[in-house]
Amino acid sequence: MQIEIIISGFGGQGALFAGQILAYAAMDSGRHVTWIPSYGPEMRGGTAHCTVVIADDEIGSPLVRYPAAVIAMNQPSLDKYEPLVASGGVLVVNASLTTRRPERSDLRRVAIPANAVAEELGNVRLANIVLTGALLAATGALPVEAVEQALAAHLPERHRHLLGANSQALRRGAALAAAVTA
Amino acid sequence: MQIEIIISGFGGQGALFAGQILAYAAMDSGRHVTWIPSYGPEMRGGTAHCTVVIADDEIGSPLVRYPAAVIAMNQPSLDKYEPLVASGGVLVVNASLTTRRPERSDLRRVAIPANAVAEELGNVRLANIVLTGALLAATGALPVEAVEQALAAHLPERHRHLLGANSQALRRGAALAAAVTA
Amino acid sequence: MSKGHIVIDDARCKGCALCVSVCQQTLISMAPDRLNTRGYHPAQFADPAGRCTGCTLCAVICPDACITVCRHQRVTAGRTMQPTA
Amino acid sequence: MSKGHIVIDDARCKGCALCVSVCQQTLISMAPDRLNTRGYHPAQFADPAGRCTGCTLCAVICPDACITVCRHQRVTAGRTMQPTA
Amino acid sequence: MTTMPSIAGPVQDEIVYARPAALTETVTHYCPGCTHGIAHKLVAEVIDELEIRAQTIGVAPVGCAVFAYNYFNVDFAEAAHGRAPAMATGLKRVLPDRIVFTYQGDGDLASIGLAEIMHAAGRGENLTVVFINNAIYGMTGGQMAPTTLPGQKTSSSPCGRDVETMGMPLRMAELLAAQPGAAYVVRRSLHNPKEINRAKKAIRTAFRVQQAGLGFALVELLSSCPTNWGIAPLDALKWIESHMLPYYPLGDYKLAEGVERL
Amino acid sequence: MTTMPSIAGPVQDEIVYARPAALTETVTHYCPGCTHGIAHKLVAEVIDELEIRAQTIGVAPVGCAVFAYNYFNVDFAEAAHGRAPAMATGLKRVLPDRIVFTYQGDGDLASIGLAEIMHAAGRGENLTVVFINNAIYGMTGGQMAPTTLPGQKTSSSPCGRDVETMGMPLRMAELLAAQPGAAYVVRRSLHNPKEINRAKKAIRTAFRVQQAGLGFALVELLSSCPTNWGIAPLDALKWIESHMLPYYPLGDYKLAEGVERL
Amino acid sequence: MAKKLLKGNEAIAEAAVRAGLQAYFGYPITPQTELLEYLARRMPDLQRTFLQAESEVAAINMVYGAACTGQRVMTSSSSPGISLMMEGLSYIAGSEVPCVLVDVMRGGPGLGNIAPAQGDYHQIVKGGGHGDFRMIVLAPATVQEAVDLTGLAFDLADKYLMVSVVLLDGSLGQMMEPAELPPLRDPARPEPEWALTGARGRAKRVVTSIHLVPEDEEVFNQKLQAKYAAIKAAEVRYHEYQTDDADLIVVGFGTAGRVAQTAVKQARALGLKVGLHRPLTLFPFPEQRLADLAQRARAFLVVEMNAGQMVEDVRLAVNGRAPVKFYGRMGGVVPLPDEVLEQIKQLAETVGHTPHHSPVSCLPLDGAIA
Amino acid sequence: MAKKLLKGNEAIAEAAVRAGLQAYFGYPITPQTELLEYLARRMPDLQRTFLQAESEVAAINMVYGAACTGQRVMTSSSSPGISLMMEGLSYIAGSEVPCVLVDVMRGGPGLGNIAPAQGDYHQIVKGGGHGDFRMIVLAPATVQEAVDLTGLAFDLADKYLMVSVVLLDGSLGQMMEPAELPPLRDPARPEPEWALTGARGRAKRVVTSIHLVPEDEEVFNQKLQAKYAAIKAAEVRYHEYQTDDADLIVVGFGTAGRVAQTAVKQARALGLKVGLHRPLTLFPFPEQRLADLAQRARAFLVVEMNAGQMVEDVRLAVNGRAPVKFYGRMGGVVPLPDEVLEQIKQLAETVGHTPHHSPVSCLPLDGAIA
Ligand SMILES: Cc1ncc(C[n+]2csc(CCOP(=O)(O)OP(=O)(O)O)c2C)c(N)n1
Ligand SMILES: Cc1ncc(C[n+]2csc(CCOP(=O)(O)OP(=O)(O)O)c2C)c(N)n1
Ligand code: SF4
Ligand code: SF4
Ligand code: SF4
Ligand code: SF4
Ligand code: SF4
Ligand code: SF4
Ligand SMILES: [Mg+2]
Ligand SMILES: [Mg+2]
Repeated sequence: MQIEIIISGFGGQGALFAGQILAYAAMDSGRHVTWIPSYGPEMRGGTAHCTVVIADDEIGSPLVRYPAAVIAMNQPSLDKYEPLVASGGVLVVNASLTTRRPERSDLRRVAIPANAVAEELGNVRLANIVLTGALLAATGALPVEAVEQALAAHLPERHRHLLGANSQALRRGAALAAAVTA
Repeated sequence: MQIEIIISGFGGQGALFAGQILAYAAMDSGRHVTWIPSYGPEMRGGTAHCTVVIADDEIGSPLVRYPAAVIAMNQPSLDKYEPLVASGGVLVVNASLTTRRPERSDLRRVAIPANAVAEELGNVRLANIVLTGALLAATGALPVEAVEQALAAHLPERHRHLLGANSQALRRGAALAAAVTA
Repeated sequence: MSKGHIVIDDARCKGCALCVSVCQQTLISMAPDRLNTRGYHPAQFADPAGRCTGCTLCAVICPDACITVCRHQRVTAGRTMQPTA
Repeated sequence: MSKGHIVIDDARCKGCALCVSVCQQTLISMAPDRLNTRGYHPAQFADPAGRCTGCTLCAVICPDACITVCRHQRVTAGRTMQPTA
Repeated sequence: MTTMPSIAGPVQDEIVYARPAALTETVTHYCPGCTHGIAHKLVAEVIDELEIRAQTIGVAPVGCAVFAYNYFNVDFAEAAHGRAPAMATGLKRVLPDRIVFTYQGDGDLASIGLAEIMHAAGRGENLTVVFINNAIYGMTGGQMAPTTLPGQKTSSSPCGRDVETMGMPLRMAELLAAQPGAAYVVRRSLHNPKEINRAKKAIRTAFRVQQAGLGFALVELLSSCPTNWGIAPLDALKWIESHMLPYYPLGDYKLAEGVERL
Repeated sequence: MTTMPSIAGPVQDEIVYARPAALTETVTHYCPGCTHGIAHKLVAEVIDELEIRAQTIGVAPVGCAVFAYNYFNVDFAEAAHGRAPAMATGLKRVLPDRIVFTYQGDGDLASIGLAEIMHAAGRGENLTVVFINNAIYGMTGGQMAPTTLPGQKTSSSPCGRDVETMGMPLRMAELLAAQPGAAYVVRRSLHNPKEINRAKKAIRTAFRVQQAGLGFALVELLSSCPTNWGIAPLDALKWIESHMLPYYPLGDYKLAEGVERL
Repeated sequence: MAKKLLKGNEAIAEAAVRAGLQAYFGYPITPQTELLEYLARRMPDLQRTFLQAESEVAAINMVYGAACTGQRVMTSSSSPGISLMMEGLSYIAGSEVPCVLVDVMRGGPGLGNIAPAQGDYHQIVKGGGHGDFRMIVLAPATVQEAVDLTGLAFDLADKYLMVSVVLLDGSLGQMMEPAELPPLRDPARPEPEWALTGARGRAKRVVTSIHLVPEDEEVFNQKLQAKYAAIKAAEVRYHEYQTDDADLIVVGFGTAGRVAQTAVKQARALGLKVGLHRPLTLFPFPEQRLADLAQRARAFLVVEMNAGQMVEDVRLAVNGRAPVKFYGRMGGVVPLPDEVLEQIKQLAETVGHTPHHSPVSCLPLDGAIA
Repeated sequence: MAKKLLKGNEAIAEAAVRAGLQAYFGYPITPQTELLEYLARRMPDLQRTFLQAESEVAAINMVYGAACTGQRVMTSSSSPGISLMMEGLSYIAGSEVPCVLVDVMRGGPGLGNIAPAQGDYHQIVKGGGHGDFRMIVLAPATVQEAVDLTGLAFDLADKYLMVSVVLLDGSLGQMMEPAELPPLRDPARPEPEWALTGARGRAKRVVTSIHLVPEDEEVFNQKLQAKYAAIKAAEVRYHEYQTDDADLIVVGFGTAGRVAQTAVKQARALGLKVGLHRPLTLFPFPEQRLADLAQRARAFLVVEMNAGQMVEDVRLAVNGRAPVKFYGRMGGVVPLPDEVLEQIKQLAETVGHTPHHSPVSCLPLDGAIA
């Protein structure tokens, strides 16, 4: 079993971190995993994305053209990645920062107003975690608990007090994914 | 027809210049010619030698292991090159600065007290030209006149007043070569 | 009776707020919720009381050369020019 | 009554004559026709009148560190040492 | 300052400050509030005012200003890291009647390119150098530069520059002023409008020195890097004033004969 | 000067000057009368006197002194052209309790290696540098160096150094003294015994500065190249005095705190 | 030891520390900088030497000096910075002192960009410096290999007294993957008999790359060549996947090889008899193994992130026994598995019709780039 | 024009002047220095630029700057100095401006010595700098060729907007031979449409080697590769001697090729059917011609003054069709005709017994060095 996930957003939205948390969770669950970021000058103020591959076996390419799942945290990401998601795959969209719904009908589409949800939870910067929760629910890539544990183990010291909020965000995302489909 | 000549001596004895004069003479006579010096740190105070190849045809290698003719201007040169002269070749030796006679009997050996002769001619620095004259007589590589003309054409400005002496040196060397054999 | 006014090239502004810091008349502020096309909260000029002196300090410090400064010509004595933009 | 003497390492000398130039007593000269093993006319020390002061100037300037300088010890008062070399 | 006519009409405004023509319309990639932008503007204004746009050739460094060639409306070459003075020397020697300037950061000029700038100054190359000292490597993400201040934290001096192992920062204006071929070497700052105006005058002089063929001219500009210093643009300007000025005194370090007359 | 017992016997001579033990027996490849030999001797004498032969590591340059490693009785590395200070930095940083010195010519130190020497001084590397300024490239046959005097003819400045195109010569002691990490920077000359003795004292101090961990120490030595200057050895010494001294004043250019006490 | 999620650049840095790295000298350049920054934090904690050099030229010469002491030393850079080290690397090779160099390659030529590439193969493997010298070149494709090969690089450098290079592209430097680190080795080690440490109680030693007499220099070069021959005989390493029964062999190193492996897997799923050969050592190149594979394989496909460099070594090894096709992406573009799969399919078709010994067109322009 | 007796280094300098050399930047190094010294005298007389740079790094970057003006510019050096130019050369290649580089090779690696050698083949021909770039490489063996190929180097540099290298060993630099110089060309030339000269009456121009977006950089690289392919198609040059009916082909460039020609002549005298192929262009390499020769030749012998570098290109061209033997001297030793003759004789014997397609052992250590 192998799943390829791309998480894409504006710099500062936490796309890279969300991917890392998935990678930690996968590793701690004994799976194979690769995490690879975009890097370079476009990062400064521009967009950032990462590709996470989770598999039961040794992973060949850490990059794919047609990922099985995508989190599009903003409009440019939606525009860029909607056409690329593998048929039958999952597209999680941040409805708060996109102006249209995803169009492809051969995908499982999940649109979540992640910024709004995160603000409800007290911190708009949790939007990435909300979306991650939704992805987990929609793909079954990893159990939510595994990611919760990864957060507990790998959240940077200065954000530890947000652990509870992170868990909540994850679960809210997962719950919404079950209900809300684009 | 091709002849390879090595001229070897202490730095300052004029080995390189003698070779160049032969090269000029050969060129001006319409022959093919190459002149190649030793270079490098050993030149400073050490020995210097050059190889001149004169031929009717295009010249391949400008270097040879077994030259047809050698001028040994000092003892180390005699020691180094005597074994290398091609069988039947010519070995011209500066008797003024060597302590033994050449030994190989399969060579035409010409020993000339070139320093003494040059001093007689008024300038010890003409020893190289005396030896060159001897080489010409012994090998027939080029007519003496050709070398005389080359001297006239290529002697550096500051030495032009020595042109007559140079001619004399050349002819004395040639004359001696006919008479004196080691 | 304003002596000058400025025009901010909104699309070019990166919201650094340096212009804000130098205007002695505090005529410039950062748009609190508006984002420009490059995703920044741009600077905005508001001079209802006509206090802009056209001193150019804001333009001098603007790293993105977004600010044009006009000084009003008193073509006729006693008559004040309006901003053209 | 010589106060010192020098020894020149002949094989090492390059005949530069710098030592000659600094000896106030003019005790050093260049061998006019002798060549050493490296092909130079070496410096030579001659002090028949015992004028060498052991001042070391010649040794100090010698670029090839060829010169050893001795000063004579007056072991007994009134008695003069001879050079050992 | 150039006076440009505004749109014609019954009422006329005088535009007293506008984007210089020697800048292209391209929006720069510089971070918000980065004083590289100010320096660019000043150079462009001087080029406009001296009317040398059509005879000027710029040389961009490797550093945040690597894309300077996109922003100036003049012919431009992009040099290897630190080698802008050598490249400019090549250009100027072949085209002595053109105006050649380099624009270099402190990593570029004071670290890897120290030999090239010192020799250009030594030979008295007729070049104008705009030197942006922001006490850090901006482009590569904030490593220590030779100009990083004692104790200043950077990504390659995480506990602050340790003068025991790295020595004190290099004062380039002072060093270069000591080169015989330097005709004009000054240090200015970009931390407030007054200093910016003084900086512009210096840049203008540095170009005029080249026009007059007096030799090597360099303007060091104390500059900010809000991104890698990790502080807001305005605080960054204050940091220049509070931290950089004391170690890097503003002033004229070399005014060769003839410069005063320009 | 070390006092060595002469051959035992009833009459005893005191050897007041002898070949230092830190020199090997190898005959150098230097030209007759070349002052490289004097500089070698002084360094060796200082090594003997400080008794640091067994803890010293030398770094040879590319230049006529390229074979210095054959002549000193200490561990030695041979650097790439101009990079001796970098190589020495690598050695010293790993072995801080050893004494590391470089020996460099003016082409090596002031031309191609300018960045490395300036940065070593800037960082205050604990190194001793013996800098042979003979105003020419000796080894490659007499080309112009950054230290070649105005009007001086060399094989690459056949009409004499033209200051219009090549600038004035670099004064390295002065330049390096301005580096914050420099603890001891002086200029001496080798043109007569008195100056040679002063040079030796300076070399000694430069090594002691390193022993005391005070920072970068450099002794510039005005030196001759009879071969490429095309004059006899003695005339070459006179040329140092008449031509080099006026442009390269002897003196102490930097004595950091603590140096006087050594 | 448990696995940790590690970034390639940092994994190499930590692996070097654990292998006994005593001194690091480097200069910042993307996409290598995290390696330097990691060591800026880590080395002082261990009282080891970290020094940001003024340039890559200085860095490699500092390494040269430090390597003369017999300690483990390293530098790292990316393509343009590596070019500046060529003289220094030639000197180090000519002096036979050991050190490790990490090249995290980016797009070129010139300043190019900072995206992942493999355009430095010739420079690193064939010798971008003057004279006949070689460096051991190790090419990891995973973070675990980056860790393991970094340790190996130090061991081989010490064993053969030469430069070992860890050669990777920017994407591996930036990538995170779980990997296991070896324990921290005690950096204290016996002093090699050539090390410069001060001639206390022994004869003085010299480290030099000079042999003025051509005949001496030739003898030295023969010694070097003998060493390289010994390395070719003993140190070849590679990774293979399904080559046993393969008709077609795909060859790629580093990231390109890893991407190719996915394509090979997909091709197998389509029933094609394809295998992957991924060299771990680029010098010594697995030429014998490729020659052996060429006994049975009907064609080779070489995938690189450059215009075709390693493909020459594959062709030299195959020596005309089978066609060798090239597929390359350049300028920082990473090939994706589907492109490689397409190439495999095409080649599988062509080979049916291609007579032996006529090499398939090799220029990347000849339609090889999708 | 009459022939003059010219020294290789000076002949190249004068040929460059006559080809319109407008600016020279260089740094002294043996055995190239006479070239610089000649231009130090000659250029100022013509009011052209001669500048002794502070280093080879500066020299190549000065060349880079001057080349941006569209004028003819040149630098020269020898092996260690060339290594220092690798970054600059990569930038120039990445910017597509023309210039000429002369490398008068000496023994290496490291400081090595100053004797003639050919150890920089890989560095110059395969790209010692980072990224996928090539330089045109011309290899004279006679002073006349040095003159002619220097002129050609400028023409090709201008035609293809790239670096042209004149590659020779120290002995040719020092050698004198009669040669005819071309007339002095008027250096004034129309301004190329990319040249930086000040944007008077036209849009501004930029010379840069940056393509930040990988896809753009790839397009640029494809353009470079297309250019290189065009050069391979149009600019191959070589010299041959008695290859028409040859069973054995000896291949060598520069001095080694010239020495080999004498050996070939001697071998013919012994009745051996031997021919010489001497490439004049190393890039583009005469690969098609060698492939053609391989149709009939029974074996190849490659002679170089290195450990075996060009031999790889010969093997790639021959592609297994015939055995390719290598004979090399290293470290500044120049092979003499008798050694080469000995190799020819041995090979002639072996080939009788060697089955096709099994390459003769190639390591210089395997008895290849007499
Ligand atoms: C040879 C080489 N080394 C290193 C780099 C990486 N690099 C790019 S910019 C830079 C430093 C930039 O700092 P600075 O010159 O201070 O300019 P700033 O960005 O601060 O304006 C470095 C090290 C490079 N491109 N080339
Ligand atoms: C990279 C490189 N460039 C050039 C050279 C050639 N070279 C050898 S020594 C030297 C200059 C020596 O002059 P200097 O440093 O003044 O020493 P001196 O011989 O005068 O003592 C040069 C240019 C070289 N070996 N390596
Ligand atoms: S011109 Fe002066 S007064 Fe007007 S907005 Fe700008 S800073 Fe304020
Ligand atoms: S200074 Fe310029 S860029 Fe900054 S906020 Fe003001 S207008 Fe915008
Ligand atoms: S020691 Fe003094 S007096 Fe004696 S020879 Fe030497 S210089 Fe002359
Ligand atoms: S100074 Fe030394 S080398 Fe020179 S002549 Fe005197 S003893 Fe000989
Ligand atoms: S990184 Fe620093 S120097 Fe570079 S653009 Fe941003 S603020 Fe300016
Ligand atoms: S060339 Fe000059 S510096 Fe070199 S050894 Fe000879 S005299 Fe001394
Ligand atoms: Mg900076
Ligand atoms: Mg010198």
